[in-house]
Amino acid sequence: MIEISHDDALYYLKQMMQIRQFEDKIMDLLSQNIAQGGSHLYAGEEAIAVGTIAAIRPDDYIVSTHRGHGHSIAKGGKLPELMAEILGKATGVCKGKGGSLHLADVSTGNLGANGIVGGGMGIGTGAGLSIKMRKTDQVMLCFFGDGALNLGIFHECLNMAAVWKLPVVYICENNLYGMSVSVKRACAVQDLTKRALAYDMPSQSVDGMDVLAVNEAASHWVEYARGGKGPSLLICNAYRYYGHSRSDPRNYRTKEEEQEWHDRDPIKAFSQRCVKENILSQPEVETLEQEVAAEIEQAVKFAIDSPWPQPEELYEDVYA
Amino acid sequence: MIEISHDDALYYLKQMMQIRQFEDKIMDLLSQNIAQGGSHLYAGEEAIAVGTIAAIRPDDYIVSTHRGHGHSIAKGGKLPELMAEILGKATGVCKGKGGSLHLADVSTGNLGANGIVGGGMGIGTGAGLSIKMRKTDQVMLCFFGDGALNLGIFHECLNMAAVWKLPVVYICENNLYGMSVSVKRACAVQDLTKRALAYDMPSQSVDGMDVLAVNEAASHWVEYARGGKGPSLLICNAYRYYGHSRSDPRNYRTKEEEQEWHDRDPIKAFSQRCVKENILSQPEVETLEQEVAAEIEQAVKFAIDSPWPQPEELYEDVYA
Amino acid sequence: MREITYRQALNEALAEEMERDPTVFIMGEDVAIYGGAYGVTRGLYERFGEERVRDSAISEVAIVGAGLGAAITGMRPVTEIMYVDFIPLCMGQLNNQVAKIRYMFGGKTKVPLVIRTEGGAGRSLGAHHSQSLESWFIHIPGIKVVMPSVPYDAKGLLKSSIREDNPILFIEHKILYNTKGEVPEEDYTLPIGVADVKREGEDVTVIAYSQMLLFALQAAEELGKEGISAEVIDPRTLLPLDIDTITNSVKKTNRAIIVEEDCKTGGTGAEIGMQIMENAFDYLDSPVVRVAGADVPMPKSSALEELAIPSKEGIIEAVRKLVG
Amino acid sequence: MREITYRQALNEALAEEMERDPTVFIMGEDVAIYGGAYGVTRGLYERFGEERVRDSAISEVAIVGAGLGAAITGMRPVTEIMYVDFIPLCMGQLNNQVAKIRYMFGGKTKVPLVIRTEGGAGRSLGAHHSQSLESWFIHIPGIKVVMPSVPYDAKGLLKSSIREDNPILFIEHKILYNTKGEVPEEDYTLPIGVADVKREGEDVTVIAYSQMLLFALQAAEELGKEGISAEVIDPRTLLPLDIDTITNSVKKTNRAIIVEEDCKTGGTGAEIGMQIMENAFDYLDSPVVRVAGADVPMPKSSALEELAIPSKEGIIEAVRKLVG
Ligand SMILES: Cc1ncc(C[n+]2csc(CCOP(=O)(O)OP(=O)(O)O)c2C)c(N)n1
Ligand SMILES: Cc1ncc(C[n+]2csc(CCOP(=O)(O)OP(=O)(O)O)c2C)c(N)n1
Ligand SMILES: [Mg+2]
Ligand SMILES: [Mg+2]
Repeated sequence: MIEISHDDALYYLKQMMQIRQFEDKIMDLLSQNIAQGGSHLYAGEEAIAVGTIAAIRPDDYIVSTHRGHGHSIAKGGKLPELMAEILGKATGVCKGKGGSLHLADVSTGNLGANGIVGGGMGIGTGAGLSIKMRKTDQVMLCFFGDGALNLGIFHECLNMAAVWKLPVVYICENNLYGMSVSVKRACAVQDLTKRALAYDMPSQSVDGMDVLAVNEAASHWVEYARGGKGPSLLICNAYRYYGHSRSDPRNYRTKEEEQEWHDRDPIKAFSQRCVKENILSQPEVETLEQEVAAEIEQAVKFAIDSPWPQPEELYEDVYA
Repeated sequence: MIEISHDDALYYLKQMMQIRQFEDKIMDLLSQNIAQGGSHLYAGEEAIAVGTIAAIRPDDYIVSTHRGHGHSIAKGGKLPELMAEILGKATGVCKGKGGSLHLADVSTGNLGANGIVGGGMGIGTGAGLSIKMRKTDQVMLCFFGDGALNLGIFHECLNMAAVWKLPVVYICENNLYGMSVSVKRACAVQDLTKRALAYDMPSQSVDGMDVLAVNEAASHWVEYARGGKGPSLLICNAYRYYGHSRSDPRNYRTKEEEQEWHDRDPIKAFSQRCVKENILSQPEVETLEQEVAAEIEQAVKFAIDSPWPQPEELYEDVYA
Repeated sequence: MREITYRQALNEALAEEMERDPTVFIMGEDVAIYGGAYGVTRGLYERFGEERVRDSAISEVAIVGAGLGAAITGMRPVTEIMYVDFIPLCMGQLNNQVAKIRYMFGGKTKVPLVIRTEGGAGRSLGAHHSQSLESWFIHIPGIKVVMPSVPYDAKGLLKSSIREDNPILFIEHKILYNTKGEVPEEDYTLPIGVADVKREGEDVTVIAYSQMLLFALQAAEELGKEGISAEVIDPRTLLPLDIDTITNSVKKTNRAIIVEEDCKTGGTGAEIGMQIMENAFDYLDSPVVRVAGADVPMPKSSALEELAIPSKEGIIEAVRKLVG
Repeated sequence: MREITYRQALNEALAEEMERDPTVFIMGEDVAIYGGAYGVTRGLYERFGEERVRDSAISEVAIVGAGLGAAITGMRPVTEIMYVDFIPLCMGQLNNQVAKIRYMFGGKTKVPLVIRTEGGAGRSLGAHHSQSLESWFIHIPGIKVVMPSVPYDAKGLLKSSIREDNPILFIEHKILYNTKGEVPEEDYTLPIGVADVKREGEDVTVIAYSQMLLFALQAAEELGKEGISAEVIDPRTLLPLDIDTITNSVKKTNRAIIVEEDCKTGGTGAEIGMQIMENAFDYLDSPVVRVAGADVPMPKSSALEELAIPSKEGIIEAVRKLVG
């Protein structure tokens, strides 16, 4: 038995579908060369963004990663603006200057994706400090991958947050690999929660394919932070379906491993469960899927029809 | 009862006295403006350098810190050359180009002091990698302070060393403060051995005022590394007698705290113990003290009488 | 007017701005109880408390990174990196995040962040505590680089920097802290990006900033006695550079010398010299001259250190050669 | 002669040097199983094994730091930093340790360390994967900076770099990996610090390196049709810079244009231009011209990216204006 209202279930499912379809479409656009540059796809990890961000308020912050489409959508970004940004159009949420790697939307409390692994952890920590000094009860969700666990910035930031008891939930999206290098070969501990022991920080590991489990865990640590108890480290275990980039031969992992994770697909699992437990009906799920598809089509159309930035924009926005 | 031979006791005591007197002399020279620039003094922490370095062989490596006089002397550096270096003379071990902050002597396996906190940790880790790849059974002792525990480089290096099982003993000289900021206010854990949990690395904390305790612990981890079992983190707890620099008002610590540590002076404690247990005689200790004083006088004389580097040396040794 | 030190001038700027604006706070290593390695923040912890004057761990990356995060969420952090030599440790945050975030976000955020640091040689501290790295920073669009040489400028420019909505790298000089100069008691600010003609002259334009300005003025004084009239310009801000003031002077004197403490190759003098060539080529009687630091890591030995950076004598010699 | 890609040329250089010298090894992110983000190390892991081709964690500081430690204790590491944009994360190690250790030690060690990286724009990757930061690096005495533009140079210079006893920052360009050129089958090396006249000409000297060399050659080709004869020089090594070759050319053509992909202000062109002024002022008919990257973070949008760096057309226009 799962405890979730009809509306929440619909909301979670819709967001996960939006993310999945948004990205499938990007894959298309990349192959057609309508989208340029790289794009790190989030497919397989949707339950993490949706489950964690559902645990916070609109006025709370997040800071995202190089794999940031899911976070941006879950935090309330508008699909047309996000898609336009990915195509580098003037109507994009960052006016075409950021792109997939730098999707940011301060108006939704999204302090940005980041092309540098771990690059946003300082921003996340500083936003936590700012919240504390401004004496609001906001919370910051700071996302990063398992690969970022081995960067110096992780260490400096978690230490600072722990010493100053900042309201930050550090969320590690563990998809077993940093590009081609497995956690096994990159990280000296295999139980990633152990990293928190170095800061006397509480930590928990959760099934990142299960949106409800993620939400439950995130809610706990969000309230912990909001209550002034300090930071925490939440490890969400999931899998990246696509290769790291389009040219990735994925020879560092096996087809069997990929299949195992696909079998546990977060969207399929959640929708089947909701149907089975009569929270949603099968037709409802199907309608939702179609609605989302239409939304995505609209977003793509908006993006493609949008104008390119004007030449003079090159020099705008360097300084305030 | 302590188990130590007469010769070893004499050797330890002599090195500790050399370090103490060497530095007292530097303090003098600084006040007289014969020595220029800063100098971070090691007084109070002698048992760490002497105890750990006595646990390794001459062909083993060390990498030191901004507080490196003790390590250089214990690793077999020649006092006149070291003193000349501190005065910036051409006869210095680095030809006057390094000074106190960069005392290095590759011929003794001392890969250098460092003006950057944590700056030598990469060198230490890389020397460990080199040992492993060259398949020798050398060991690297990598020194750093409690302040360096919060730097990114600490994290990246310990992780790398743990993953690759490098023969490095990471030695944290915990003197309770990084400049004015106490471990309490800077570091999220107070039991510093916990930092090693993040790398599944063994760790131990030891009384850094007790040269024999330090030596015993260091010997254990050195053999562990030499035996191919990988890195370890050894925390040595001691106290810096002087201020961080000459202008330091030391208002971040109390006179009482200072007194408590002075009362446990590593040199006094060890010599008294040796005399009490009939390993050394009081006259022996006194003679040693005088011998060392004479050595230091000679080193100072050598340094003062030495020529300055010639102008053309400015441009030498930038490239090989 | 009263005279105070460069250190005091900076300290007053910080205190006044903290008083004026509750979102201003200080964060760095040893800035609170200790009052800063060079004493610039002395007394502020006692006055404003530990929330607003924060001692951090030795974590340069987190200091700058957290400064950025705080700056884009409603605060005005003044962070301190103890020596400019440690900025390389946080260049990732400075260059990739602090400088670029506004542009990458399509202009949808402001970054009111000050990073105070100090640099330069002269205390025989060796290669890790004596660098001048400003030429790296002028190559980072998105930040501004301020390097005051006298107490008056130091105070006025630090106050402006704290009020700026752009990231400022504010670089002091270890040798200047004890120098004195006139500073008014009243509140004032100075515009960022405006050079100052520190001495007027006819025969040659000498451009110098930070410690080098003092050397240049001393040199100009002596040259004056020989009948050589040097105009001495302090850019004060290196990015943006007030090239107009410099060019106007060169159009008058037809000769320019740049005095810079940093290593010559790839240094700030190259950019200034190149801009002079681009803007005043036809006025130049001879090539712009660089009197610059040696292309070596700073040696510890004072005997070598003094040869590694420009001296008053070196400037005089260069001017004589150029004018003669 | 056979033609191979820039990527293959680099790959061969690595393989041959690893074969020749057992102390050479490779360390970096995704260099082993994956074969490098841009495929330069493909096949080496299979051939030389995991001891000598080491995948590391994402730890740029440790990669460079450990490279240094290994280099001074008997190994010849070739480390890879995936993008030059990540070098800022390890600038502390590069600038403070790698470059200075030999000097600080009074010359008592050698540092046979290569840091391979790649940079530049052209793939619409945005501000964190498109930078050109070479001007910072030429300001670091103690390292050498190599930036080859064609496969022949890439192979010969990488082999020399691996045999050098000084630290080398070897910067490739993402757009060049698939370009082809003649490369002999036999073992050869090229001297570091020697420029190459890629095309002879009379009317103007165009200095360009890395991707910009290709643009400059294309521009020269078109200009040739209009009767403008451009001499195109590739410095290949930016530090040390072979200024003599450049100066000799300028003495002949009396005009110089520098094409650089990096941001103009504080860029490499400033140093080259300044050195031309210092060495050939009397030969210059007009100021040295910089055709340079815009002073902005690299925008993602391809519509803006192509405006942010020099183009063939931009070079042609600048030459016409200068010569006309
Ligand atoms: C500092 C830095 N190093 C390397 C890279 C190149 N890179 C981009 S994504 C990536 C893997 C990141 O792994 P992880 O943190 O686990 O995130 P994931 O991609 O698995 O979501 C790497 C190495 C980078 N962008 N930044
Ligand atoms: C990266 C860096 N940050 C700051 C400094 C300035 N600094 C020099 S020593 C020191 C304190 C170091 O503390 P710790 O590591 O505990 O060593 P201790 O001085 O106590 O021996 C500081 C902050 C530095 N040299 N390098
Ligand atoms: Mg991952
Ligand atoms: Mg300490």
